[in-house]
Amino acid sequence: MPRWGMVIDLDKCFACQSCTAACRMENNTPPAGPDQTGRDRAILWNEVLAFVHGEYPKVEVLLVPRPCQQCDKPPCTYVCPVKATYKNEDGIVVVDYQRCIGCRMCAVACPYQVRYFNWYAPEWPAGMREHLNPDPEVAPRPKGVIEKCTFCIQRLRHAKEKAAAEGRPFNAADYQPACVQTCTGHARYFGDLDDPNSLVYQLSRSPRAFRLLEEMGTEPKVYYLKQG
Amino acid sequence: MAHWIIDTAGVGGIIVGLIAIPVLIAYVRMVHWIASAPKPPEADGHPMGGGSE
Amino acid sequence: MENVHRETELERAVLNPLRHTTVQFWLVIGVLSAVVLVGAITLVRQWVLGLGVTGLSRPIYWGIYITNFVFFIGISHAGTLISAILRVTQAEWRRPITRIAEAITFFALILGAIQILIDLGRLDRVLNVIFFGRFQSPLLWDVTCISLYLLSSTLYLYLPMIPDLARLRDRMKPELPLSAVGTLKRWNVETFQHTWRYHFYRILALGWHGSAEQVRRLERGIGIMAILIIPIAVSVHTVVSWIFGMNMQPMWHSTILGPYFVVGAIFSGIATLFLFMTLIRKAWHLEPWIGPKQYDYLGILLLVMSAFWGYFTLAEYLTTGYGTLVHEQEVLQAKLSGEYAPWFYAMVFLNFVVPFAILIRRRGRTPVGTVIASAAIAVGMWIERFTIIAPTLTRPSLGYERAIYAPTFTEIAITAASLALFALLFLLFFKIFPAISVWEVEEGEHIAAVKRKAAELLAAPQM
Amino acid sequence: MSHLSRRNFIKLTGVTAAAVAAAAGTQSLLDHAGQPWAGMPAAAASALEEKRVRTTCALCPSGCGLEVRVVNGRAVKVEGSAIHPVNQGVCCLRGQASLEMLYSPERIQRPRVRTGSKTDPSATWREVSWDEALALVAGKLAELAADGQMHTVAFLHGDTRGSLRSVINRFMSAYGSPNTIFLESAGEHAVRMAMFLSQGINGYPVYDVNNANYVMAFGGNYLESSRHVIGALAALAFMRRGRPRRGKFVAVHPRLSLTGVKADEWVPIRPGTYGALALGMANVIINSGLYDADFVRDFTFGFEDFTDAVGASHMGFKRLVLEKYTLERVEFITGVPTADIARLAGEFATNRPAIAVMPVEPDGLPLYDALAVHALNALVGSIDVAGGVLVQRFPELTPWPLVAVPTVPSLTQPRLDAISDNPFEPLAPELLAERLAADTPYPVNVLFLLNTNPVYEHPANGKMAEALLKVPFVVSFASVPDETSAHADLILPASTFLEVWGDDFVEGTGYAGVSLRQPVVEPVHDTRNPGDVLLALAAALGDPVAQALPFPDYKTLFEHRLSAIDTDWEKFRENGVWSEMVYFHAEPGSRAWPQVVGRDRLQAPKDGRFDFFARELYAMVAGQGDPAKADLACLPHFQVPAEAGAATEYPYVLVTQGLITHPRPWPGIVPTLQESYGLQANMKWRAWVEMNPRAAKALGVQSGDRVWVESPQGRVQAVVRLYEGLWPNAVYMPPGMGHRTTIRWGRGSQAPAVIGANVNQLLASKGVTRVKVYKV
Repeated sequence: MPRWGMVIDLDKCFACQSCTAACRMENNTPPAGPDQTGRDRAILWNEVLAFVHGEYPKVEVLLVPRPCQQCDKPPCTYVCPVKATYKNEDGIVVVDYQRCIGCRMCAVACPYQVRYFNWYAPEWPAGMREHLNPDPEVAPRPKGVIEKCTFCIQRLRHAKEKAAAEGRPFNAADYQPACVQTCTGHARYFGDLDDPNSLVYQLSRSPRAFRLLEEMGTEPKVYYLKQG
Repeated sequence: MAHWIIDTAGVGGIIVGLIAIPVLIAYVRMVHWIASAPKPPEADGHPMGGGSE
Repeated sequence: MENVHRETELERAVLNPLRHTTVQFWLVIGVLSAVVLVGAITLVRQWVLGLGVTGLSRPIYWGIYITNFVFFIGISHAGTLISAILRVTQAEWRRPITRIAEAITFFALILGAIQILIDLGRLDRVLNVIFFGRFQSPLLWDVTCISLYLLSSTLYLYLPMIPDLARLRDRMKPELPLSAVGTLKRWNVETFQHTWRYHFYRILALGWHGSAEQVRRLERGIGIMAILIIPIAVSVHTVVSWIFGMNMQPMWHSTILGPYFVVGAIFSGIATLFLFMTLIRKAWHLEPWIGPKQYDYLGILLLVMSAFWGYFTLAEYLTTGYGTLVHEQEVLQAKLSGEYAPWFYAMVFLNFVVPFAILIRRRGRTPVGTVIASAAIAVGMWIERFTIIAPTLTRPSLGYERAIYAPTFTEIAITAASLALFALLFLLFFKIFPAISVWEVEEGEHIAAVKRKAAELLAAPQM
Repeated sequence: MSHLSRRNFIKLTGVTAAAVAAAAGTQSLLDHAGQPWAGMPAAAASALEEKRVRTTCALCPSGCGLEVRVVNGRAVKVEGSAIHPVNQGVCCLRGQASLEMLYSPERIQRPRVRTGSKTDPSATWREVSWDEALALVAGKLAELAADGQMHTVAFLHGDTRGSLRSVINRFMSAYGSPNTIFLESAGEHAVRMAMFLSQGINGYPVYDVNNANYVMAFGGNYLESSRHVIGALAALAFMRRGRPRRGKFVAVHPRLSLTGVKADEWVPIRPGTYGALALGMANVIINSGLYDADFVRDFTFGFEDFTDAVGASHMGFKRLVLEKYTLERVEFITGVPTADIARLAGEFATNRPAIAVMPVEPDGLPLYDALAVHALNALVGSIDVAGGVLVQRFPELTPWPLVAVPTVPSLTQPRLDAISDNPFEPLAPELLAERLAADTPYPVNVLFLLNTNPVYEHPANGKMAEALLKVPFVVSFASVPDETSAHADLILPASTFLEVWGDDFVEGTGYAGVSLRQPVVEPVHDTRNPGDVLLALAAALGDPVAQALPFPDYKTLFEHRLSAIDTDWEKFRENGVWSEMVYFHAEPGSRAWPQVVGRDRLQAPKDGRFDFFARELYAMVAGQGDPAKADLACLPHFQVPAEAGAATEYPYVLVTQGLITHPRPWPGIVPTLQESYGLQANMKWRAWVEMNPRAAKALGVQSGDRVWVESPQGRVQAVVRLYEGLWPNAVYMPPGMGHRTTIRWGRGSQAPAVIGANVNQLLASKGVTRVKVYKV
């Protein structure tokens, strides 16, 4: 069973936010519009965060794309009272949108703020539903439930089906989330963190590698490589 | 096993039940026990057992 | 020996409100109901549209609904402490106020539970908590403890009421023996031909006949409950705190949180008790029984709890402030000098400065003084809950999102409605049930009388 | 007693139960009413027939290959085409969000004719059939042709892809009008002209970042909105991590834009002084003899002083630079410390191959800035070498059918835009507006507008709108209602690039290639490809226009044009691209060399020499006025740019720079792009004005304040964001905002509304724009 993980090389990431858009188009997160965005309620599973430090002219800006960190020890799943969010058999933290009671405890528990709540029922301006991804895994979420990045599990299913259809064993390389595929700087790597021959395995052990809030011991499966 | 219990949906509900129902029964029985105290002939329903009508 | 039981002063005072209803009373009820209605409407709107109608957002996922939850659960500790602890310690002066305290517990718990339901995004799925409950989640601990506490405090409210219910049953017996009627007339006791009330009380009284054995069993039962309910109450507020404490969030993930919440709970509980017992005392004219003694002793208790609270607060903030943990500091600064500073200092002022200023002197421990102090504390403790929740959520560890939380009308209306409903239920309850545990007070008087006699007898020979 | 306990129990749970019941009721009702996925394709997730179609993006000049996932006839996901040389499988957020354009509720769904008055802002329209619409246009054109007024028909267009531009030109000249006007961005025009004047190549430069060791980008948009941005991103990533030696990337800009953030070094510089910095670096490089002496000696012109054929002596680049651009003076001009200038120059000259990227922001003197920067490339011999500046090659296509166009007098009429006066100056939209409004040189009767929104991009104090009102018949190819089409008389709505056939040239790779645009889905609305429309008009107009464009539709047209390329059509259609895949560098002096230096020269000799001294320019200015001035005019130099507004009244310099979240050709609202618009400022769905905290402090404004930003051109409102990464005397505003929308975007937002503010209302058409900022 592969341990799916991601490595994001900040030296090759140019903060173009293609991942952000690709994620939205792949996972049917609704456009929030000016008002709700202004209230910090936009749902973008894969935002790019900007941290600005320093004073002119010595200014440091750190730009970090932030998907769900897919922790090995996910605090969010520990606190869920109904097991609506859990690590599935592929080790990916997912949400059962039909079971979630909307208590938002997982969102409070997540140190990375990557769990998004449906404050209202999602809306698309007339006609825009047409481009929604028909995969059942990403059917628009009802109001009042939590949703989050799933490493595009629908793509994992497609990859497995494809492999089966072609009568060959499923291979880790067959599967990559939308953000990885679209990354303009080829800065994202995805694969099996347990396979010593995989690129992610090697990169995650690079001296440049770090993880967000590592001290919290949540064991994220998303690694970052320092810039420069 | 322990981990299976804490991490398996539904078990929690069962445990809640395991706690709530016996307690409820216990309480009801206590009430019953009090109510079914033997009534000596002279006591006629006056609260402190004193007085009479 | 009279063959009819004369109605004592106490009985009349306690039972009158159950007989007569003043216009002011209905007025109050009307106002409260109006507030509740408005809240109910906004709540329905919230269910229809979604939680978007609140001021919540990412990352401040919890707001004043949760604050109210903690607050109500907190004041529910009034009953436990006063009647249970004082009963266990056999403090005689407790007798007139135990019933009020227990009633507060009961209704505060119900309101607390409702707050959680209001806060859920999918109320329609709340039963999933039973079907799919995971015991690893602190939320489930709360479900368990609170339901247990609700059961116990209900019984604990009910048991001591049985004899009084029996008494009411007898008072409201539709037809008294003819022989009695005359005597009653003579003693101009109003006879109440309240058939439904009679049956209501008859059923609740469980055919109480007050035999010595039955009284013994009752006292036994009450004794058991009094002891049992104390650990339950402590557990309840501890797990409430653990909803926060079990998250690795700055200034939540701290061992002090459990005891801190319990102390705060008892603290706010006594304050609430003061408010409501003074209310009932005034409205029901119970001054003779609820008097200076209660105010004095209870006032001291309140003072002590205020001191406790102050000590815990100091411990918590000093420990955090002394460290240099980045995320903790962020939150601490938000409270000490950030946008939450006004709240923080108001909290300290209301929970610590005001009570001490008033209650430290005996002259302060009067109905007026204690009510002022208690009102301050009630507000202050609500603010305390709020300043525990909001600053942490607006400053998550990752240090990117910075939310501004401003409750919307919906939240405020529902909060107001909750408080109104609380008062409403409380008042209506005491329209149906006696506000003072008559038999316990009488029992107290008997004991006092006996003591007096004993004293006289001991004193006699020396003369 | 048992019933009693029940009673108790009910009492406890009653409240809860009631609440739950109530809620459960309402909820289940609602879920069925407003079920979010009601009627979405996923409803029948089982029976999905799915295909993937390769096409070419048209949202920026990169022209990436796309692979679109189409399910049940709906385009549901855009991905980069792995086999396309430009983007190699990646896709930027604009491409990703293009589906929101395809299915945008803002789109104009069928041709419409204005019924209300042109001045009336709340325009009223009558929808008409294509036949009616085309007949209307053809009628007008034929009418004008009848009495020789063809020159009074003008065609205004912005960026076009593939053969479309030639189609437009052929259409117009065959019809007999000289007025085909390309509204090119001033910055890109300057770069193109710099390439032409110095290197003799009339085209945009291609930077071979992949193999460069040092890349110095003048201007803040290289990684966001430069011409070949997608290629640039991948190349930079490769330069850093894809090869043994990590190259260095430096960004020079007044603002710490994404480019600056992601660069290894950010060099803050006074707005509009790029040229001076480049010349200062040249000074160091020459002084310290670090330049490529052989290349400069053998393959450049005008480095040293020289005497021309008639014996007049001229100043050379070297003397100019050494005399005029000493470090001290350059520091004084640019604000870049001398130490930094010297260091940067040293690094640049010693880490070859090095590239100096020409700025495309039109602040300062774009042409001379670009010339000065490109001179650096020549100094280090980075012309057409691996890791240097390459020349884009284009495939040989089947020539257009020859037609004998009768030389009608209308063709020789003076052009509206008067660019013939000085071809090296960018077209001045302001001037164009004035001339249109003033009927100079003659009144215009019909005006076509394609891929351009001049009223928005060059409002010129409303002059542009006036000009359009003056023209009796304005035909717009707009896809969504925009500021310009609001003044049109007839709108022939263009389909999005996802619905049409089209061709495109592979650009930014250096080597030649064509890539295919094909319908991914059936047209969502009753819209057409402007190419097809022009062909239909040509047919309707009859000869000679019909002869010039003898094709039934645009698909056959480019099939004919591409027939010269040796690729099998089916394969081409499947791959969506054909390219030579390899770039052949020209050895200096080799037979191929003239292809990369001097190829397109007109006046100047095609001697394969890179002009420090622009002979092309000299040929024009020679003999006019003071020879010293003439020399200077032909050399890269710096002069204080014209400033709109006095520094006393307007203390701040306005800088703007394209964002990657801004799809230039699409004036409509794209929600996903709006939601990721301002990254560092964290501003979404609204315009903001960035200020350095010091400036803000002096003004007493704070982050979040609403302020007026006012220039001599006009004023707009925006929200203040404090940003340390900004030249203290500059303010920054983003482009692409300020469009009006009639759609309610998301809950709680109202319509119609203007989203953000249009920075173009402030920008002067030339030089540096100064603004003042004050609270609302």
